[in-house]
Amino acid sequence: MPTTTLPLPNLHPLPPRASLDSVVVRFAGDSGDGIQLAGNRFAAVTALAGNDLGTFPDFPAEIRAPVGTTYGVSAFQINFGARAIKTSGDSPDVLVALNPAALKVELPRTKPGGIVIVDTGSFTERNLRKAGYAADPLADDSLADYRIISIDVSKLTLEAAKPFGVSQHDALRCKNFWAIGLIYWMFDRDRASTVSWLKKRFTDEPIIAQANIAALNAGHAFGETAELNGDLVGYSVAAAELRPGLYRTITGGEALAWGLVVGTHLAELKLFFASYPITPASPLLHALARLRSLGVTTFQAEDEIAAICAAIGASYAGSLGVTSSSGPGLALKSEALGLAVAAELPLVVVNTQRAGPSTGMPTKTEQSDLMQALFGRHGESPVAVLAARAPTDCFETAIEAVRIATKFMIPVLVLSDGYIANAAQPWRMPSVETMAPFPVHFHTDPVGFEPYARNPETLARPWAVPGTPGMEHRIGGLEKDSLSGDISYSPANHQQMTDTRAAKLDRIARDIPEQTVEIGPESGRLAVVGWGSTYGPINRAISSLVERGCDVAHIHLRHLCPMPRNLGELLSRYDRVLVPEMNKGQLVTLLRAHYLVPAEGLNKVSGQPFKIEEIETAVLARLEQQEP
Amino acid sequence: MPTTTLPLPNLHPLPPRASLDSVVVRFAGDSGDGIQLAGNRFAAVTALAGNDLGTFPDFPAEIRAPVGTTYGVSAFQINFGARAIKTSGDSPDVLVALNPAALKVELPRTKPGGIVIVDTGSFTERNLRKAGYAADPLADDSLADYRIISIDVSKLTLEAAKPFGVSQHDALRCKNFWAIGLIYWMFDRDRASTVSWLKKRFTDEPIIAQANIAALNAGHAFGETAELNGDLVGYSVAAAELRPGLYRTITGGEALAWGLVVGTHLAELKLFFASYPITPASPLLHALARLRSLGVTTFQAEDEIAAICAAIGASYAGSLGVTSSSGPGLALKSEALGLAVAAELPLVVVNTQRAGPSTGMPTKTEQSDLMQALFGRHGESPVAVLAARAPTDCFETAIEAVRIATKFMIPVLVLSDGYIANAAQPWRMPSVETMAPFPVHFHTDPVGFEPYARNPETLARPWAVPGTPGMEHRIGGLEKDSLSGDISYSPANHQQMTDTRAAKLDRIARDIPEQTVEIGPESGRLAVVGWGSTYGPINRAISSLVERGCDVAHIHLRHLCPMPRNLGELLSRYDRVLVPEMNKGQLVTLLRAHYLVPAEGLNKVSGQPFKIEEIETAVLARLEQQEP
Amino acid sequence: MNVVSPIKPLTAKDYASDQEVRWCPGCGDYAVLKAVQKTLADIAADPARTVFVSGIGCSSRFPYYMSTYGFHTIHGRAPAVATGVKLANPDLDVWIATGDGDALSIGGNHLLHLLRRNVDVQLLLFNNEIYGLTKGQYSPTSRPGTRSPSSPGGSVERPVSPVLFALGAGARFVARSIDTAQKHLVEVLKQAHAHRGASFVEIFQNCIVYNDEVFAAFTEKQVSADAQVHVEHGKPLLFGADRRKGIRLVPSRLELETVRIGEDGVTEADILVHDRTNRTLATMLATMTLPVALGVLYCDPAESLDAAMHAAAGERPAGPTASELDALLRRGDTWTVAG
Amino acid sequence: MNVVSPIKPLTAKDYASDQEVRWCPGCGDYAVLKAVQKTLADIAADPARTVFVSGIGCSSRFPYYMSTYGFHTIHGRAPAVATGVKLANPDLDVWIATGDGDALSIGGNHLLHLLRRNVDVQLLLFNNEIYGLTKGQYSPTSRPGTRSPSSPGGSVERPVSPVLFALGAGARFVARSIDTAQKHLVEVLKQAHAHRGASFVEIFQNCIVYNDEVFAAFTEKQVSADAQVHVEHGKPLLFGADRRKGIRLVPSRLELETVRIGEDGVTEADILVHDRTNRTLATMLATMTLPVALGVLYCDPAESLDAAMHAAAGERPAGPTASELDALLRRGDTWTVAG
Ligand SMILES: Cc1ncc(C[n+]2csc(CCOP(=O)(O)OP(=O)(O)O)c2C)c(N)n1
Ligand SMILES: Cc1ncc(C[n+]2csc(CCOP(=O)(O)OP(=O)(O)O)c2C)c(N)n1
Ligand code: SF4
Ligand code: SF4
Ligand SMILES: [Mg+2]
Ligand SMILES: [Mg+2]
Repeated sequence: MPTTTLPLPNLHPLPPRASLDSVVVRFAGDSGDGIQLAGNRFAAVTALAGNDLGTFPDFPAEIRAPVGTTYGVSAFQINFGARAIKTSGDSPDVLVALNPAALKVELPRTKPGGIVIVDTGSFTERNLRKAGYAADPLADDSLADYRIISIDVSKLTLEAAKPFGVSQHDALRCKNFWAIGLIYWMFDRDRASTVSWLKKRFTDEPIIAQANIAALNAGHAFGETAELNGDLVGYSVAAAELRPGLYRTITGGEALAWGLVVGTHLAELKLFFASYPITPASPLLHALARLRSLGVTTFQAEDEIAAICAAIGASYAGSLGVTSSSGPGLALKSEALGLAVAAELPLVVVNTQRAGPSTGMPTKTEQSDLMQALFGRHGESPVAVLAARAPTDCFETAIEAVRIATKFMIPVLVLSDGYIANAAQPWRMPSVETMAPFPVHFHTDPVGFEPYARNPETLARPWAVPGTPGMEHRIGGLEKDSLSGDISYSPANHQQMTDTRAAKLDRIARDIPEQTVEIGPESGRLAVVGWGSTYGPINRAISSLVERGCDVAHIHLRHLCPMPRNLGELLSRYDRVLVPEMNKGQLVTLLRAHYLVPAEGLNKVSGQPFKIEEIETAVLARLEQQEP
Repeated sequence: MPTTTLPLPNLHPLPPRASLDSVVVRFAGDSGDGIQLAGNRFAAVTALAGNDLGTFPDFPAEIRAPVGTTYGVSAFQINFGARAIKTSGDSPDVLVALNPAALKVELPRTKPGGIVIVDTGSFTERNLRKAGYAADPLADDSLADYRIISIDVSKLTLEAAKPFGVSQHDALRCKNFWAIGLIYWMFDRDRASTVSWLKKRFTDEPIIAQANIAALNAGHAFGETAELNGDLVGYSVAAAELRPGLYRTITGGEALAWGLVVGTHLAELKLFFASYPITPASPLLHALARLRSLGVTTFQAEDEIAAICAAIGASYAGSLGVTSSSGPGLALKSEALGLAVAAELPLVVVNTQRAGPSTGMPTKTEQSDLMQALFGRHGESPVAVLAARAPTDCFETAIEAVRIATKFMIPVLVLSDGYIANAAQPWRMPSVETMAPFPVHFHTDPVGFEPYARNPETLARPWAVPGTPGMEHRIGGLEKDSLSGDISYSPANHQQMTDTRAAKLDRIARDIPEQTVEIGPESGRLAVVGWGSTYGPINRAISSLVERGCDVAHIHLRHLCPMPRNLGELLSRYDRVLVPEMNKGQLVTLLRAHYLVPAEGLNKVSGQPFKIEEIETAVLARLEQQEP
Repeated sequence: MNVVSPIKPLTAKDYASDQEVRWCPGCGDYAVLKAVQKTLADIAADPARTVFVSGIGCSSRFPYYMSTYGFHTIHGRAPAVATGVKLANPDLDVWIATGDGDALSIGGNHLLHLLRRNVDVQLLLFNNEIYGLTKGQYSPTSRPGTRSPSSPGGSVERPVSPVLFALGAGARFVARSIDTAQKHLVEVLKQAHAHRGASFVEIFQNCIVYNDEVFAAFTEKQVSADAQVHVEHGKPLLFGADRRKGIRLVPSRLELETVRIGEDGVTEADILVHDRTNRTLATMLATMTLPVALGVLYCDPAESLDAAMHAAAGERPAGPTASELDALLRRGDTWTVAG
Repeated sequence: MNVVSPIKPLTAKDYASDQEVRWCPGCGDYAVLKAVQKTLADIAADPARTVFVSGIGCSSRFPYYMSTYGFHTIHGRAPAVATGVKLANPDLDVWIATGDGDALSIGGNHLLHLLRRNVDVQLLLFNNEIYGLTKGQYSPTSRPGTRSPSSPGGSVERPVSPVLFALGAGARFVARSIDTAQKHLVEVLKQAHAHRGASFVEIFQNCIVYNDEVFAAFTEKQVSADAQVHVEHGKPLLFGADRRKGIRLVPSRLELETVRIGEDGVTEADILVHDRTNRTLATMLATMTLPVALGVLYCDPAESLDAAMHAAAGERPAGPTASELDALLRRGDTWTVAG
């Protein structure tokens, strides 16, 4: 297995730089320290250097907690490497802690033996107390398990920035660039693009730009000097073998937004997006609000109910109505979603899951809304459900949702989560010009028009929009005659309509691809089945186990309802099925019910993504149990 | 098998009256014809005569549809007999149709060969047209399959009522009593109690009372005369063997109301009931609103969300908060229900199911909200779920809900449905004086008080209510520290709290009775598993099949979440499991997922209850398939 | 489906759908239906561009009876659905039919936001002061003491005034009429339709089954002349059979009072002239209980949300082109991985 | 848990919980917290009988910082939860802490019904004209043109006025104050507490992070004297550093205008005297943008819902007895089946 651990025992290696396959670096400091900004810059140069990467910002729940407190710690993690990167990394190999609170919060997750760079300048008594340290941890041996690099970053930054005449306050705010300067040196990154970025960002404040550049350079120079002294060691991480093409980094939130825009473009529809802000779903609203110039309409509704209702109204009027929220908001949309089912209008509902129940932990991730997505409505009220597995995958998932919604005249629920929404990945951009369109054809022929007559293949009813002469008709949430759409209380008609709404899912199942195996054998001792953002850790874990010769496969579902038509048969080919989920066992319940396979759950509900290691351990345990 | 078919071939039997085991009679007419009133009177005297019975009113969806239309038909069905009656009957043996629309709507469900009494006086051309008849059905042979008894009820009623000086309009409104007068004669019922009821009801209008009494007597006399002529035949239905005691008839709505009142009494709490009107849940609100003098507080909220929130607020303040709705309203309560789960407060939520999705068919019954009850919330948000099987069973189910909610500090969802809510059964009233109380003890001791410390047996947290000195504390929907209840974002704490909330269900499972078999063997070839209002038809069907020697058992669940702890083992003792449900297969999904039994669904989603015969047929088919 | 020939002008009847009307015989809703159909004929509305959106309630059955497009949505949410319809296609002429329960109980929030956002639709609130469809429970507009299945001892809640609520929410057009006052109602509906922005019309509607005659004190023929004042912009607020009664301002108490011309030295000059652009006056008129003020109490147009959004978006008839989208995806930091 | 000795009077500090306050440094919420703690001390509130209920938002974190009972519920629903609390136990003193988004966006309907029903609670609306907690999107009170993550081109919606909304909803106590105006705010809160029924208090609260200085035009020291008029019942509506400015009614236009005593023949007698029981005046004052009217704009008590329900239910301290329940079950037609 390729190791992600720095070769630490060798503290003073000689050039050439030790080469690493992949590294996890975590920047942490106070929310006011500009951690996210610095982290994103490091990610940008790392991408330019040709590494594959995954990043995850870890904001505090508080907007701006008092300086120096543990609940005000902001962190940014990046996993980059010379190989395919599927997650933002388990435990950091390198931690940069710009204050005591950051050290306090982040140290426990850092890999034992990892490098920890601390800004001693911030280790004042007051800050130590705020962080909840009884004594200065740098002064005792409580950090013996780590390779601590103590630097007075504050002082060195002040010195570097001073020449430009910035205030002490502004100078200190350059600390983040000093720190990444050092990390740039450590991983041999080029500063040029960051320098021009800083100039552009602070066009109106050139002094601030210069101070930051000076800090960046100073941090870098510090590394060079320390290396000469033998105090520090630099590494090199070779470029990954990525598919050739044009790349950018993208978060799940952006990818979803763009996927929706491209999807409606391919459907030749207008996009009407209605939403009410909620963590962690708001980035989608924000991204789409910026696209008004492309003809996207965004509507910030008074609540989630109004948002879905406005989206339904827009779909009724001939746009593609899309709405988005997180768990509590999805709960509120339940009733209206049933209306969309009854009205048989296309609709896309995005749910960016967070830790529940109730308000739960809004900034933490979870996969606990699958059951709600499938069953969170009264009556027999089937909708299609898709889940995105990674930030870049949000793009394709969104397009697939638009395609299904418009082809089958059905609401489609897309599940993302707080992790995916905020995490970033390099993305090889597709060319929209070359994507296959799936245009919607509104019904415009009055002859023989019946609002609930159906396309025999898809069971979709005709979409006849207000404004079209001769198509005037009435629809609603009461049960409708299976042809005319008039109100009907007939028992046989209700049975037929209920069966038809359910049968749409079967038609979708015929339309979607068969389930494939991500990695590993097509039959064997163990299948690990996942959905959503567990993709990264599961795939990394199974990849390395397969490399080690284990008889285990990874199957990952995008289509959760309907499920791919071959899934039952596929699962029956394995002796055992293990289903890791960040919930108490939701997909596993469905697999057992549908296919009567004795699938077993591997569940974690801590608000944190799975670690690769946790999955490896669980898989190995299953494989061992089966040995004769 | 005891037959419920009238011995029709023998049209002119001689006295003594032919004795029947059970009969289904259906009264039908225009909504203005007083069908429900008359039906209820017949039910009352039938109960007094010692029969067991089940009734079901079938209201039109329209408030008061134009006279004479098919959608304005109101019907009342009663099934009564000398044996235990479990349903309001499959197909009527006797239909009373007071106008052409009633004949049109009701004839198709009447048993072929059944008696159909029609009021020819209402068969005017206008009424025939309104009912959608091209020609008078009495004039051709389209009714040959039935024993039609044509009587000009209108004219005979007018004549009977005339002497009392009532207006023609008022006289005609006595038609319903003329009709039941005839039915009283047919089944040998005593008129005295109805006469005194009429006098009491119309104390202020003695003339109306007299006119109705005259009509009742006239109908009865008509029967006697016709019998002498050999034109009509009377039957006798012997008294059933009912457990000795004091009886009344009760609808599911009333039984639920009284169960909640008695339950809170046993818990020594005040009942705070908040609801928003919705069909078919409103009867509960209405019943409780009448009990203000008993200290019940009812609050008609502005919507379903406010209703559940007010109930939560009341529970927080130390009452038992109860809220009630039907499917669309339950959907709206989803988010707030999650708050009750997180706050760990007792709460009872009653859901009277109706046909969905969306507005669906509000006056028709269905069992399609089970999945919503279990999973209709974001996050991992477990609640207990119970279902009532029959009108009288609502009483006990409500008490059990109160018991679980208060003992385990958890929301409990009670499922009823439109059929149960409106259907009536004789009820042997318990004595509240002798019922075992389960008093709640509020926490009042400040020493060492922690809002989320737990009772080790039930995992309930202490209920410390505002107003209690020294217990001041804060709770909310954010994740809480497992002891102090303070906000906590700790991963380990969230895992622990999630596990604990789930574990409460396991503790409830230990607390509730083991599942028993209603009828049939404890192991064997086929178990038919039901929940809710399918109890009646399933039980009748399996009873008669068992009598006929079939190897089949009936298992009926009250506790749907958690399920009884022995259920998996019990089901594994049968070769096959069949699950009849008025939905597309919800319980069957759960049984398959929980126990990996190859349970099979028998599903009907037409807004109509199962017929006994449909279940018999399905069971026989399964039993035959298995023959070698 | 109704194919309507565009050649000869449509009559009120042409706006009726083929569905049988299913309200209780004698229900005030019939009269409102008639008035709306007449209004559409008078304004020569294009059925293809006309949409009726409703919630749930007796009154919300309205769309089924119109030969236009119609959407019978869910309880309380018609304003939200209608907002989506209008924003997606501002060319449509959108009407909302709703009841006092639908609009003011469960739907109060959406109504507030529809009015404040000033979405260009006409909202007809059928106020019968009761929940008709669910069999007669008291509603948020029911008077204190209303006996109903859910308030057998009489309700103890204070009712909301629909027009005061609308004014408080920032509505720019607020009017009031009566189901059976056909001429008046049609006139008010036409003005509502002419107003660009959210037009709020409260219609006193008699529920013959559950709340019969609740408005009789001012709608009955014998009393109507003295119990109603029909407001008209720029005209004095006169009423009474002989039109000698009038409304006067008492500045010292900031109150309105009813006076009689010729008595106590009152002349026509003392009578307030209706100014429909004055919100304070509208509020005072709305508060008056006898006589009841009917007509357009307030009308002071402001830019509607649909117009503002359209203006902000600029002219963009079609969606983005593929190349615009490719440019979007490629915005910001990008890098090339060579083959 | 806070055991409070009832012997010596509590100070403001005693109403602070042991939780670290987690608002942004400089947030106006700190000032409101301080004022509320001071108010409770001044009225000698019993922490055991005091309950703070809130929804979700920065402001809705309020209950955690009070040493009383507290319930941090869900977004927009605090009025509904509080109604349940108060009706279940009318002896409790119930306060609601809510934001402009919580109360007026998602929660508008519950606020309407809390006010119209006149439930005896105090509702403090922290109006910062922004959604703070979700990182700064515009809210229903944001001014047109507000640039925010969800309105990068400036919002195009017309805002709602909290106090006009409250008046339209039928509130019987409507007041306004400013986060940092400690003395004024405490005084207003005391009056709100003294009022039996729903007391609505809008507090202009500065969100230093997402909407800094949005109220500066009338809250800044340099301008406040001229930009604020502090209304007091029975006192003339005077303001300005020298208190020579005043508010006068223009009866012909039914409008208020600002005048200067001594100029244009204006005397003190021309200045309107505040009558807090006059809803029309309150509405006009609420509409005024400069100066901004602060203090108790309206107070005209009516029976509260809790009092009315209590009165209707009669005295019934305990629940029903078993024999009462047995009688209930046996009411109506019954029959005996003999053994
Ligand atoms: C979510 C939901 N809650 C409750 C209902 C039941 N319901 C239907 S209409 C109605 C009230 C109708 O009153 P109103 O709006 O005044 O209309 P009216 O029937 O009086 O015209 C209610 C409570 C429903 N259909 N959906
Ligand atoms: C059902 C639901 N929808 C959305 C949210 C997200 N949310 C939390 S607070 C808030 C708005 C807060 O604004 P405001 O009430 O003005 O409070 P402030 O933070 O400004 O004090 C929103 C949209 C939520 N928590 N729950
Ligand atoms: S119940 Fe009332 S409002 Fe409804 S249709 Fe009948 S009369 Fe009209
Ligand atoms: S975001 Fe604004 S309102 Fe929220 S705590 Fe910070 S300053 Fe206060
Ligand atoms: Mg109504
Ligand atoms: Mg705010």
